Amino acid sequence: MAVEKKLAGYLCTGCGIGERLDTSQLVNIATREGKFPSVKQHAMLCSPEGVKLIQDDIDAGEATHLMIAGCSRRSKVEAFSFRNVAISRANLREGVIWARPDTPENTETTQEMADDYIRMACAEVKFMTVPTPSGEQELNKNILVVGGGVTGMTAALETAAAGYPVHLVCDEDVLGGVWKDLYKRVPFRAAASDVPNGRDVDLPGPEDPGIADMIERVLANERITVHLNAKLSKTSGAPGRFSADIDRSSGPTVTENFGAIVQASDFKPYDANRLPEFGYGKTPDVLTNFELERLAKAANGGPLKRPSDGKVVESVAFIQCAGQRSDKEGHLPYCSGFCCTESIKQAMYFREQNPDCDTTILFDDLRTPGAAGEDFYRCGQQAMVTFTKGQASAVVQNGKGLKVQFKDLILNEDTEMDCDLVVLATGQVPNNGPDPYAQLAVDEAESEEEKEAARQKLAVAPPSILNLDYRQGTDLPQLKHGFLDSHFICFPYETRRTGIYAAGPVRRPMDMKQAMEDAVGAAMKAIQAAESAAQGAAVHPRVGDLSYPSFRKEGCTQCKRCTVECPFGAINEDEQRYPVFNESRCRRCGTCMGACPVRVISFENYSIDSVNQQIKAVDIPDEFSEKPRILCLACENDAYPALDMAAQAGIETTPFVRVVPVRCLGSVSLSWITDSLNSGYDGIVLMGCRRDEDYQCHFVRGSAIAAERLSKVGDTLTQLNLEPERVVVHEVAITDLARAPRLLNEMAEMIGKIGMSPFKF
Amino acid sequence: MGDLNTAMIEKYRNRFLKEVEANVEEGEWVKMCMQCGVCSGSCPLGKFWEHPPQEIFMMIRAGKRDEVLSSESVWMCTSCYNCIVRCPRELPITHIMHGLAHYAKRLGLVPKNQPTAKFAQMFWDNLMVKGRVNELKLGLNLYFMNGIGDGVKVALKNQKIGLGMLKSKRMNPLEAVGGHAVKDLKGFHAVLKKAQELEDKRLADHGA
Amino acid sequence: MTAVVATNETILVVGGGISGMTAALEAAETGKRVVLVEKRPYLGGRVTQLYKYFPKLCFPTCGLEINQRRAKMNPNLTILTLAEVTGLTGSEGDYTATVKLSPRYVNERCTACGDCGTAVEAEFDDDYNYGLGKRKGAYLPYRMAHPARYVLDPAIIGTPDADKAKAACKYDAIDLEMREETVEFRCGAVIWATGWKPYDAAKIQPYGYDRIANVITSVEFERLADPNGPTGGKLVRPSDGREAKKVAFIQCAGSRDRNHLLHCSRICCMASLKQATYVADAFADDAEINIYYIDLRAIDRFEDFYNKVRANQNIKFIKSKPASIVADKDGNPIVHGVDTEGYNRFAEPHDLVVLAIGMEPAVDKDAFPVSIVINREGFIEASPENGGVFAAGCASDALDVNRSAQHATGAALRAIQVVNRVARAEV
Amino acid sequence: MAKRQYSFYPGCSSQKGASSSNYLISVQTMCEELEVQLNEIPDWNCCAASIGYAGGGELPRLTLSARNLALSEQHNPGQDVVATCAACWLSTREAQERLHEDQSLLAEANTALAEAGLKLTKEMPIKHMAEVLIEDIGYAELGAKVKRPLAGIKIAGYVGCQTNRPFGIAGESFENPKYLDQLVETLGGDSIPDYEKKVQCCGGALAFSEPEKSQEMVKGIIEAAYDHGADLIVTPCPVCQMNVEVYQDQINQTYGTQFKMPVVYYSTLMAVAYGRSAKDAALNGQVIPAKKLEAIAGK
Repeated sequence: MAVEKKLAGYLCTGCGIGERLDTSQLVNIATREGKFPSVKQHAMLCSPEGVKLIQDDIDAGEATHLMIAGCSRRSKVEAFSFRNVAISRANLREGVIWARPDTPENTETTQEMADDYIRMACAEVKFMTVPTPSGEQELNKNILVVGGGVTGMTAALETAAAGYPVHLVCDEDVLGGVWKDLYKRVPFRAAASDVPNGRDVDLPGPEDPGIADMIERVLANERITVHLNAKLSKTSGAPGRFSADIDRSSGPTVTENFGAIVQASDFKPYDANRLPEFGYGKTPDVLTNFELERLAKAANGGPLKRPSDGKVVESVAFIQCAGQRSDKEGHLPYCSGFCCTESIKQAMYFREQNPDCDTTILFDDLRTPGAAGEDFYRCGQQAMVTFTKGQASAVVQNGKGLKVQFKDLILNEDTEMDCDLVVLATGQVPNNGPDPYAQLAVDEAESEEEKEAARQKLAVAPPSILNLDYRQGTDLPQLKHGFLDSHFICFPYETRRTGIYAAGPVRRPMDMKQAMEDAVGAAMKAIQAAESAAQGAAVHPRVGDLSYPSFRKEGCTQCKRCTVECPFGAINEDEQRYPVFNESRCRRCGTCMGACPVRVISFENYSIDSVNQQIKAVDIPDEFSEKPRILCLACENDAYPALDMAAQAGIETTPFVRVVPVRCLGSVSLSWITDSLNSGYDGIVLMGCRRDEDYQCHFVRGSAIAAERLSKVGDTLTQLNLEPERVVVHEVAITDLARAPRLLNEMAEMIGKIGMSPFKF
Repeated sequence: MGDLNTAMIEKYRNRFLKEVEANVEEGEWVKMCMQCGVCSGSCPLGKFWEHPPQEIFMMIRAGKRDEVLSSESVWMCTSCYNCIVRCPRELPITHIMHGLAHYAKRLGLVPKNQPTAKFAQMFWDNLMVKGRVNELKLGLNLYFMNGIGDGVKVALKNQKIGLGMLKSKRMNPLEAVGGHAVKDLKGFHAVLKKAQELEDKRLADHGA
Repeated sequence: MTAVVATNETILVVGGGISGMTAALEAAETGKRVVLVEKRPYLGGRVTQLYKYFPKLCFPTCGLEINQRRAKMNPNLTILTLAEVTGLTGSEGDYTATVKLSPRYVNERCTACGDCGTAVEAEFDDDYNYGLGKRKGAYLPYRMAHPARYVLDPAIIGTPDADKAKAACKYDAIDLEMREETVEFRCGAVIWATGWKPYDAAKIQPYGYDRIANVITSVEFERLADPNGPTGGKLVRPSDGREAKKVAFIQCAGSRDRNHLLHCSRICCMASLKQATYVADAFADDAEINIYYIDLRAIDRFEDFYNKVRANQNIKFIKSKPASIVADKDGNPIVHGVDTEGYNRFAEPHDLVVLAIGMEPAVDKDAFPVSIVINREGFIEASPENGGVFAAGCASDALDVNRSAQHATGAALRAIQVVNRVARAEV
Repeated sequence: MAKRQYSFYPGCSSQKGASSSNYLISVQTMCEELEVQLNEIPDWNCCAASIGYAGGGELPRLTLSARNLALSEQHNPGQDVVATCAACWLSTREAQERLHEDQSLLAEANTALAEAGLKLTKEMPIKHMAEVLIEDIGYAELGAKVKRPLAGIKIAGYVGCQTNRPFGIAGESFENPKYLDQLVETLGGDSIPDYEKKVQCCGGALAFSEPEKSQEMVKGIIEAAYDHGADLIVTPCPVCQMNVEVYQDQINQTYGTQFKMPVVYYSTLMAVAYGRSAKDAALNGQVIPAKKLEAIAGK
């Protein structure tokens, strides 16, 4: 919208700003240098009176671009969030007066700091426009759920219950998935409040799995369309406008549009053939926990018989962690989390129908967490299930029966036990498609060897589940051991493909109850993503952000850096290999902007210019002034708050630094670095989030990508005959209150040693 | 009672936990142990045990029948109740230990010359005579429980104690003859005889 | 007088910890009106008192910064602090909530400049630091507190300190006339996210928490480790300020115990693994760490972290529930017990003992405002009988932060289902 | 103030000429002063303590206590049962609990009791004398009776096991009971609240069968008392009193110590503090004389 820019400045003199700074000089700078027609001062700008002052100007059409000087952009957000105007905030409180000691000898440098922040804020806001939604989406309430198991069915039912239509795609001919063979399930509840804490009586025991009933409810629900024997052959688009081709063995492929997607493809049972030491495959009397469930279902409460000869089982051994919690080749390194309670339940099957049956569970750590879990452990003990802390080494044939060799860890002896049947508590293998970056590795490989290695990896990769028509691969990126994101403790549903949420054992191993709870959360996020897309608003972490990236086509060299580096695979390429941004897939981190070598990508309110102008606005004293200038580009999520709180804690920061918050270090354009060096900055400190495998970057790869780019900046410096140590990148956490300022102070000291930049005018 | 022992072996085969469950006082608690070891660490005589309670419970589950029943350990309990009040599963460990000891004795599996086993038996026999404990006789028996020779040594060793008790009128030589008793001795014996019969019957029912 | 605009399409969230915040934000960001009621003067609950999260060893304030920004920017969300739900009547789709608001004595004009804090003299035990430190009578609960407004301790009201505070404030933000008030408003669904409290360690008599200065709880240890905590992040022992290099962690302190809490509190194993790294990081090879456990419950993907910690030679794992702790003459707690793997007795002196304290649900099961299914341990069970009331996080079971946020996200949908039904009924 | 009445179970060791006869004497003195009337259960029998288990099976052992309770029910109806001996108290109270928890056991016990025309029906509170003092009477009243405060006497309160676990005194902890210390203070003496051996086991009945093991523990109990500068040890339990007092010579021989630590009953302390004679306080019953108490009693 091409409304005329009306610049308006507001200076708060409260919280000591008035006392510590020469405010009339600040006003002069804004008006003379910043060309702001007016700068209004107020003793308490965040007060209702102050806010009204600003709002009145806006309402009067006197202000479309606001420069608010006072406290940090993190403070008084509620007061200063005015609608439909562009706002920049000069951080004079946390950024200047709180960060500097109140002593005469510091007055001058402190004032200079404030002057510059005014200049920067004035410059920034001029290059901002008010973001408006692209109008690309309309509300599409359809939700696609992939996976017909308990997780998928739960996601479908819960989504429908909220009034949203669902398409449920199930690759089998019946619903129920991997848990449909359950005879009974582990109780969902702990003992009721009226159960006395006595001799462990009346504890909840194994209960009906409720899956048949769930299938009925799904089939009967008019908001749910079920596609059996179906697969996704192509999924394209973005939140609010996903398009999925659903291949069905019965009938033609149907194409449906969706607002968002839930992937609930559950898990595959671990292949016990990898456990010859336990005699699996050698005798039918060694079963997995999954196979035993079928046996029990078939017996349906009757005596459980030994597969080999039909003898009623009088003794059974359960081997926990079979092929799990082990670094052996072909074993699962993790704990599948559900097997302890599962084995207790199955041992109780035997006890229930034959009180004389010896049931022994060989475990290392018995993992039955929570209230229901611990109750169920005692329930199993009450049923006289024997728990032995032991490590099984082998299962061998012994006449008609079996012999389990194990080390009893309590009695500290190698021993053995005879039994009719052995059950291996095997684990869950997540049922996911190929890791997109395995695929990308092939395309991106620089050497032939690399390419080959990548091909090998891809060759063993499972078939795709989503078949995403994305530049960055067909499926959701994987985190570890084949499980999907999220890697964030606080944000469990974060995935790196916007609007596609993972639920259940595809995220981490879990039991049925957890999978069902997880499905509800994923459904919540899917609904939210569809609603946000309709507003043209970003989802986590920049929730509600209406800005989105656009590019100057004429300037674009089709280099593909943006499409390759986008941490969320949001950007596709059109037939001429120009980027297609799919803004509802975009998380607004700006990594594409930082990637672009020709600076053609920008957001309405965050661009190469909006930052570059701040950098240029800073007054650079001459070489002999002994007043170096340090530019700090700080991640707004962690480093910037850390600096704010350091100031709040009274920790001193060098007066020579000028801090510019960035959405993510990934958005940092190398041009900012070179331009600032050319314009005479003496040092540059970049502060981003942790980027290793335990990354803290809220945009997943942004910080890592930035570090990669900047690893090459050293060459640029040497070309300019500048010392490489003038530019440094640090990982800074939000808790680094003492460290963050120290890093800036150290840069100042270092400049003191190596001298000022020669590039001053 | 060796035959009872064989009967029990017959009946329960290697299912020692079940045998304990059915025949040992409070034995039904053994299965609830989660092997945390708090009892073993709490026992004042712990360091003298070959097998502390929690280990005994594991041995029971592991079917180590003879090792448990013929173990000195089950006779190490001082009844201090530390284990009971600390057990996170509230197992009556003191009573289970007593129960195991008693059961071992019934099956005739007590190790030779187990002093506590002997003393505990003496104590019972002593009180059974007159319904009240005759400390003097009990003491004397105790001294001589390992034969005259031993007994004299112990007696001499404890002479000073005896004198001290005598002087403080806390030991009465006359107890050797007569001594305290319940008046209705006949009734007392009848009651206890009956109780023993019922007890034997209960065990026989399990043993059969 | 506080007025709360709400209808039977509004969602009430009780408790502003990580679960309540998550539920409230997810619902609000889906376009629902939400009222969030928090007992403390600030949001974030117990996670604000944690130094790091397991297994990533990342910092709670990091996610909190984002959640607070979400909260600041969302017009659908009304936050009431120092507020407690005292009554709830009605049924699914049409509840009326009564909320008691305790006076903060500081109004919205507060800029958190800190002048009042400097002005007052009285000091109090800092409950944010579990009493390990002191705070002023006018205080910001902690540096990142949201709302970023000071609080006056009720104890200074009517004392000269209160007037000092008022006089010191340039912004007329201190209102000594504030009184407790009660507000009533409608809501269609309720999310109960009242979280948990640490079990009273003094009740675990054999461990002598009430007698031995150098026996502390895991939540207290978390404050010690925090650079912004009472010791500036130094791991020192309470009795004499000496560095705690040899530290014992005792698992199931109050959990899995019929004398205390029957349930397994789930988080304690992982918390101790995490806290073991605090000691290992602080003292490198001088660190000696013993973890006494019954079952090490590093469930599912946590196994990776368990392995990482186990690889450290200075961290030992002993399968034992220690019998007792006694202090020697120098105040060193000596842990007595038996290593059950092969039966080895020990009497191990330490500089400090940390009790991995159990999680007690904060749900008041005897006085819950509406009829609801609560289990023996005091957690709320999901049930149709609960109508439009849904538990989130540790009100439902002993959960870690990740599972709490996960569970709370689901709870938000359950609440949305109710208010959407209401909305559909009304169109 | 009305007399308090209790159905009294003295137990074997407190009989005339038995190992804790001095306990009974001092208790009687104490009760006179406190106007507590003890009605002895007529014809009571031994409880088998916690060492009868080898010979006596579950039912015979329980029946012993059942007989005492039945007699109490018959002759002292409606009266709380009180015992001075920890073992007597514990066995009797446990027996009652077990019999009423398991009705088949109760039935069998009654079948046995029927042989002597007895029957057990009621459940009565079964108290240790310490409970009577602290819960029924209370420190205030106990203190009010003090005529000769035990000034300047440092006393280690040794609670031991069975008065303390598994039942103990209401409101006290198993690990650190404070009532003996409070009682000492109430009587004007100096207590040792952080006496770390206050609940250490003395070996109980194993003092007879496993003397070495028992005496090693007793040594610790006395040593700690000396470390805290105790003049004497006070205890509520005959077994504790006996084990800790009478083996000191042997311990000295074994370990080369010079122990001569008097070990008295709380009732002895009280009798003295209430101004009664050494004889009434049964100070002559000490194997190791409590000189400081004799001094006060002699005034």
